[in-house]
Amino acid sequence: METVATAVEREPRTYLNVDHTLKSWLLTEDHKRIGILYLIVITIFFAIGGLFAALIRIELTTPAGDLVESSVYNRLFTGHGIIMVFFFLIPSIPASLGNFLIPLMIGAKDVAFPKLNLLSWYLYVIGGSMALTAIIYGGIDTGWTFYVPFSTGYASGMVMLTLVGIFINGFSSILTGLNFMVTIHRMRAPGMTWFRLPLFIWSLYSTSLIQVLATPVVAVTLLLAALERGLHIGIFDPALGGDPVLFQHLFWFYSHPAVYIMILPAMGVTSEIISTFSKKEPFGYSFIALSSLAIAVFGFIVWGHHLFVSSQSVYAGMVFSILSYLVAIPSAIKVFNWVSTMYKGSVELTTPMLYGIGFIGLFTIGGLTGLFLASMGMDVHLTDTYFVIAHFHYIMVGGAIMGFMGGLHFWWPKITGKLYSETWARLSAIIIFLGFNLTFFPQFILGYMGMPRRYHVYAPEFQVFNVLSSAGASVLGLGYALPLVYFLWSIFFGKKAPANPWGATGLEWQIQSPPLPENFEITPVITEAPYHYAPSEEVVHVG
Amino acid sequence: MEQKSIQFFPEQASTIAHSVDGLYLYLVLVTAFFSILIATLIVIFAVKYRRRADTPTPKAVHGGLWLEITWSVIPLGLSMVMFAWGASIFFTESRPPADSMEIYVTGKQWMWKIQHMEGQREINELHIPVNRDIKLTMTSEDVIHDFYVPAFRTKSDVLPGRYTTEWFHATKTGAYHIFCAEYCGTKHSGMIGTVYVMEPQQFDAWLSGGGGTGTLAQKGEALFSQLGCVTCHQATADVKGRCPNLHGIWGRPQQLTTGASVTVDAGYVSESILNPSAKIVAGYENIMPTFSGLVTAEGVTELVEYVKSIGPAPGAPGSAPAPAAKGAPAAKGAPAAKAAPAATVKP
Amino acid sequence: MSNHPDHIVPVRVYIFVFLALMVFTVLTVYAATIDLGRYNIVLALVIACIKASLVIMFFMHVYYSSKLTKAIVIAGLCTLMILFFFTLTDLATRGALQGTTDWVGVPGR
Amino acid sequence: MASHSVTLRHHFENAEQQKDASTIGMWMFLVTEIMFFGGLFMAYIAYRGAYPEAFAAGSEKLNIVYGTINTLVLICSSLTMAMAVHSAAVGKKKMIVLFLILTLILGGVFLGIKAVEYHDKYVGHEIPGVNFHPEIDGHPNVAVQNVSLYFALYFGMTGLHAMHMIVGVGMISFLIFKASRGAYTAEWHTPVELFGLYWHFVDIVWIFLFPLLYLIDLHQGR
Repeated sequence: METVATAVEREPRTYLNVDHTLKSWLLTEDHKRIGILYLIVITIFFAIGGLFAALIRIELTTPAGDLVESSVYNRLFTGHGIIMVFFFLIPSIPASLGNFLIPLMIGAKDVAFPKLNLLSWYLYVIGGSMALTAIIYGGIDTGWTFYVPFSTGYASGMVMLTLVGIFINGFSSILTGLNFMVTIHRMRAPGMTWFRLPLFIWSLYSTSLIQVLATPVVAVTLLLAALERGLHIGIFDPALGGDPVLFQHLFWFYSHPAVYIMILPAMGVTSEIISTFSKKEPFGYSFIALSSLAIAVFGFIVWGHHLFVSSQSVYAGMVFSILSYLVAIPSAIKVFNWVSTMYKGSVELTTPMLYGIGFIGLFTIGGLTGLFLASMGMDVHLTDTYFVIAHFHYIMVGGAIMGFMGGLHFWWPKITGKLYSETWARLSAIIIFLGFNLTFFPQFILGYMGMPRRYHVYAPEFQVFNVLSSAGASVLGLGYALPLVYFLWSIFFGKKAPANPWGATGLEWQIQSPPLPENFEITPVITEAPYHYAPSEEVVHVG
Repeated sequence: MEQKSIQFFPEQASTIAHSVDGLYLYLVLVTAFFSILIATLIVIFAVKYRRRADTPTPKAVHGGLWLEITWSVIPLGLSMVMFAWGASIFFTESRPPADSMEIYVTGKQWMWKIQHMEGQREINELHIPVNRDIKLTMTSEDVIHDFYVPAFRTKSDVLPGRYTTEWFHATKTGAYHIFCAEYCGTKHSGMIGTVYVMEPQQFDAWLSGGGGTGTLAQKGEALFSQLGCVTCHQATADVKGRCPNLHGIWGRPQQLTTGASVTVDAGYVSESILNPSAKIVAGYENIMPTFSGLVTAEGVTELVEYVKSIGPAPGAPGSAPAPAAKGAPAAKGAPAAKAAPAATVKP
Repeated sequence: MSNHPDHIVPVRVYIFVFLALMVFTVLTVYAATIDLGRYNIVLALVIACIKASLVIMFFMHVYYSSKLTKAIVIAGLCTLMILFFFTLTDLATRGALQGTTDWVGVPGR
Repeated sequence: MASHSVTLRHHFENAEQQKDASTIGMWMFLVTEIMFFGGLFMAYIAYRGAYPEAFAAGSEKLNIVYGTINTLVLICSSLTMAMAVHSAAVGKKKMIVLFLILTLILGGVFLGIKAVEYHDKYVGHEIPGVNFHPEIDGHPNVAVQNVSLYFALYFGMTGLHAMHMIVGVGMISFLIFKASRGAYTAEWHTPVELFGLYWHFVDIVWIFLFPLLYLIDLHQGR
């Protein structure tokens, strides 16, 4: 990694240059190195998932199925779904940025169980390679939701290998969540009370809560589906009296909280970025913190809005519909508080801030379109159409990936000790923002016109918007390619990063970048609230 | 569908289409309002409070409880309107009116098989009269499908092992898309069709024109004897055979050996055909063989219609000396005379 | 109870809890032989819950351990109840309005 | 508490923080296990509600004596495990090994009985998917398919439980090996304690499995 050997003595000891052997990387117990290992594998999976997305968009420029056959198209969108959901979005922020930053931000030397942390990475790699082998051997055509009885009786391809791969990957998520919760509970620096924690830690704590409580249910559900497909013991087989809707209940019991696993860390990153680049304490700190927890808790009682039309009873539908609106309130509180933080701040539009603002705008649209789908009468028309595709891409790409990119840019100097080039980064942020909107906004209109999702061949009147969407996808693809270039460039040729390039107040910015292997020479003692920009006596009290 | 200018809305061809579009408009307005509000605020603050060399460090702002409450209560209020409006639409959508015209739909991997009461069979096409409540009773032979007509704004999953219903009241004639909206395999995007909404006269002409070999109930009766059901279940009311008599049992509670009672409906009759040992009528043994594998989904619907059409026993209350099968749906325009010779139907 | 991390639980407590569990096991088997109709399952679950809480409280020292441990146990059980309760709101009332009932058997299979 | 003999990991401030962290970590792991079994219990509730007679018919084929003995065996193993943790806490190294061996034996007995039961099921053609045709004559209102649901759940739940037992037996042997070398002192016996939590959890799962699977409608007489 380092250039000239002689330079090593002059350089301070960091977690990067303390040891260069491959073994030191592959058997490391240092949370920072494990965070980087995750970052590398996550980027690979993001590239693969993005490739599938590109192929899908190319195919959908024409109503007829003329690029690939239907069976291949089904494998494309299944591959895109599985890779993006299970192997990119869920581990992206918690496992890479979370692993790297949680001990730094709470003043700890490492996470609570370092060996378990390394095991989680290996489980993630093993699960990922199993799913990848299934895809290389032709992929599967079940869709990322594995609905029964299709996935257990009629699907083709190595479905069981994929199911077991996701099952193993699920344990990586569970153990990471467990590790973070124990770390945050028991390893905070002296004086770091709960309400002195940075908001990023609050959002990761809520994420870990969901990871620990929800993931096991989908683990057992996918295991049952694999057993039913392999051994023909019909748990969900309607011919034996099994209930396919029970599978949907157990699947969505996890998969809805899973979307909060994806968005909560991005919210945490945005709280940090907005506060740093407005040079102001976040407005309503405790409201933002508690709404993270509220989202995590409410996230468990709303999954039924995925089943409105799947012969779920009307009464259950009503219960789930009204509760789905409750879960929207904390998100609204967060958005309003972020914007109020910028009020009377001193705003600096660096790249992370661009991603932060982009996140707020797109997440607002994504969240509000979710309210369409929570209303039962509207959902009957809109579910399983491109409206749903647009909604969750606004949340996941507009929200989670914007947050991930923002966090990556914000903490890049701390992780690598190098500065990336601001101009290129701002350019790619704007390209991503424009490309994203051009890709997914037309899909709202497609959805209301009734174009169903997962369609290889579609009616001719939908073509106009599909062409717009495919055009946007190419711009988005370019936008995502740029960071790869200038980040790699910055590792080798970037300027040396100071300890605190952005003037932020977090604990992680008080130490050298890249940090020491043991993070802090002496464990810091916390005496005042976080985000301490202005002297504490000049505080304005609003009614 | 002729190629019109760019559409943003599917046609409004059913009664609930207007209210669904109204709710859509309300939701779009709320979304547009808040998105624009947030976007403009961000741009204003980003420009107005941009960091200049001389700006002092901004002071921290605490408190603001009332502000937080207002921007929690207002979104909650708006949401409850969305919930109530959506729930009311869903409520009307999930309760088919009693007198609606019944049509059976069977989803099979990558085609829609439709059976009219008058015996017409269609693949991937559905002819219905305009301004009439139509109720679809749907089931699937393999995986989960979803019968979705964007122009009517209705969709409902079609599950194997269960009947699900969907109803609509077409208000505009024309041809509209049918899509399968639940991923069901390779030709999922090919499992499409067309709904032809026709004037009542046209519909009747079409109905009688089709080479119908008797109503669904009559086909059911033919199948009833062909499969040998008639040997046990005598159509005549008086003989108490080894099997429960099917006279007039439709809609009435049936006492089971476990003491529980179940009302005779499409689900119970289908289950008794495909899986007889699941529910045994009180006073009878579990001797009926299973017919699953021997009868297709259309056959099951025909038998269900036949059981529905067997009138109560002549002496039994409520029975009328019906010349034609009592339960045969007298679709308004269906010429009753066309029924098959009375002999086979006389109870 | 004190938050002393390593509270030594006296042996007699273990013996007492052990005997209680034995008695409850015999009780639940015996209770199953009496016909209480629908309440058989309720009684069986009540006894099982008592036995489980005995094991949790005394064998697993939760009675003596920190509030955080108790909170974790409660959080787990509440999530489980959420799963059961909300799934049953659907399963118990399915088809109540549309009048469609489940049936066993798929034609042609 | 003298911490010189405790192997303190570098990132912990003191031994108490390390022990507290590992106890909480273990409890969170047990919560994930609760949810893991919870998915199966949900399927059980759903299907027992839908097909009560089929579950009664299926449950009739199980051997109550084996089930009861297994429950008593597991409760005894819970006691011996608790005593092992107790003797570790008071520093009686010999007793730790004794009680762990007792727990191992009881675990083995449980798995042995389970193996016998599974064999009986195999002989009685009660394993779904493997030419499944159990004799359920006494019950009129029962479809064979629904009984296969019962047995699918039976094998799912008890199979998963048995796997947890096998993992437990494996870990006990490791603990016995370490304890016999005197690794666990009064100051540091966290592995024994954490394994105790795991073992008691597995016992609790069986406490619920036994009545739910074996004791359905016993009153109709076998």
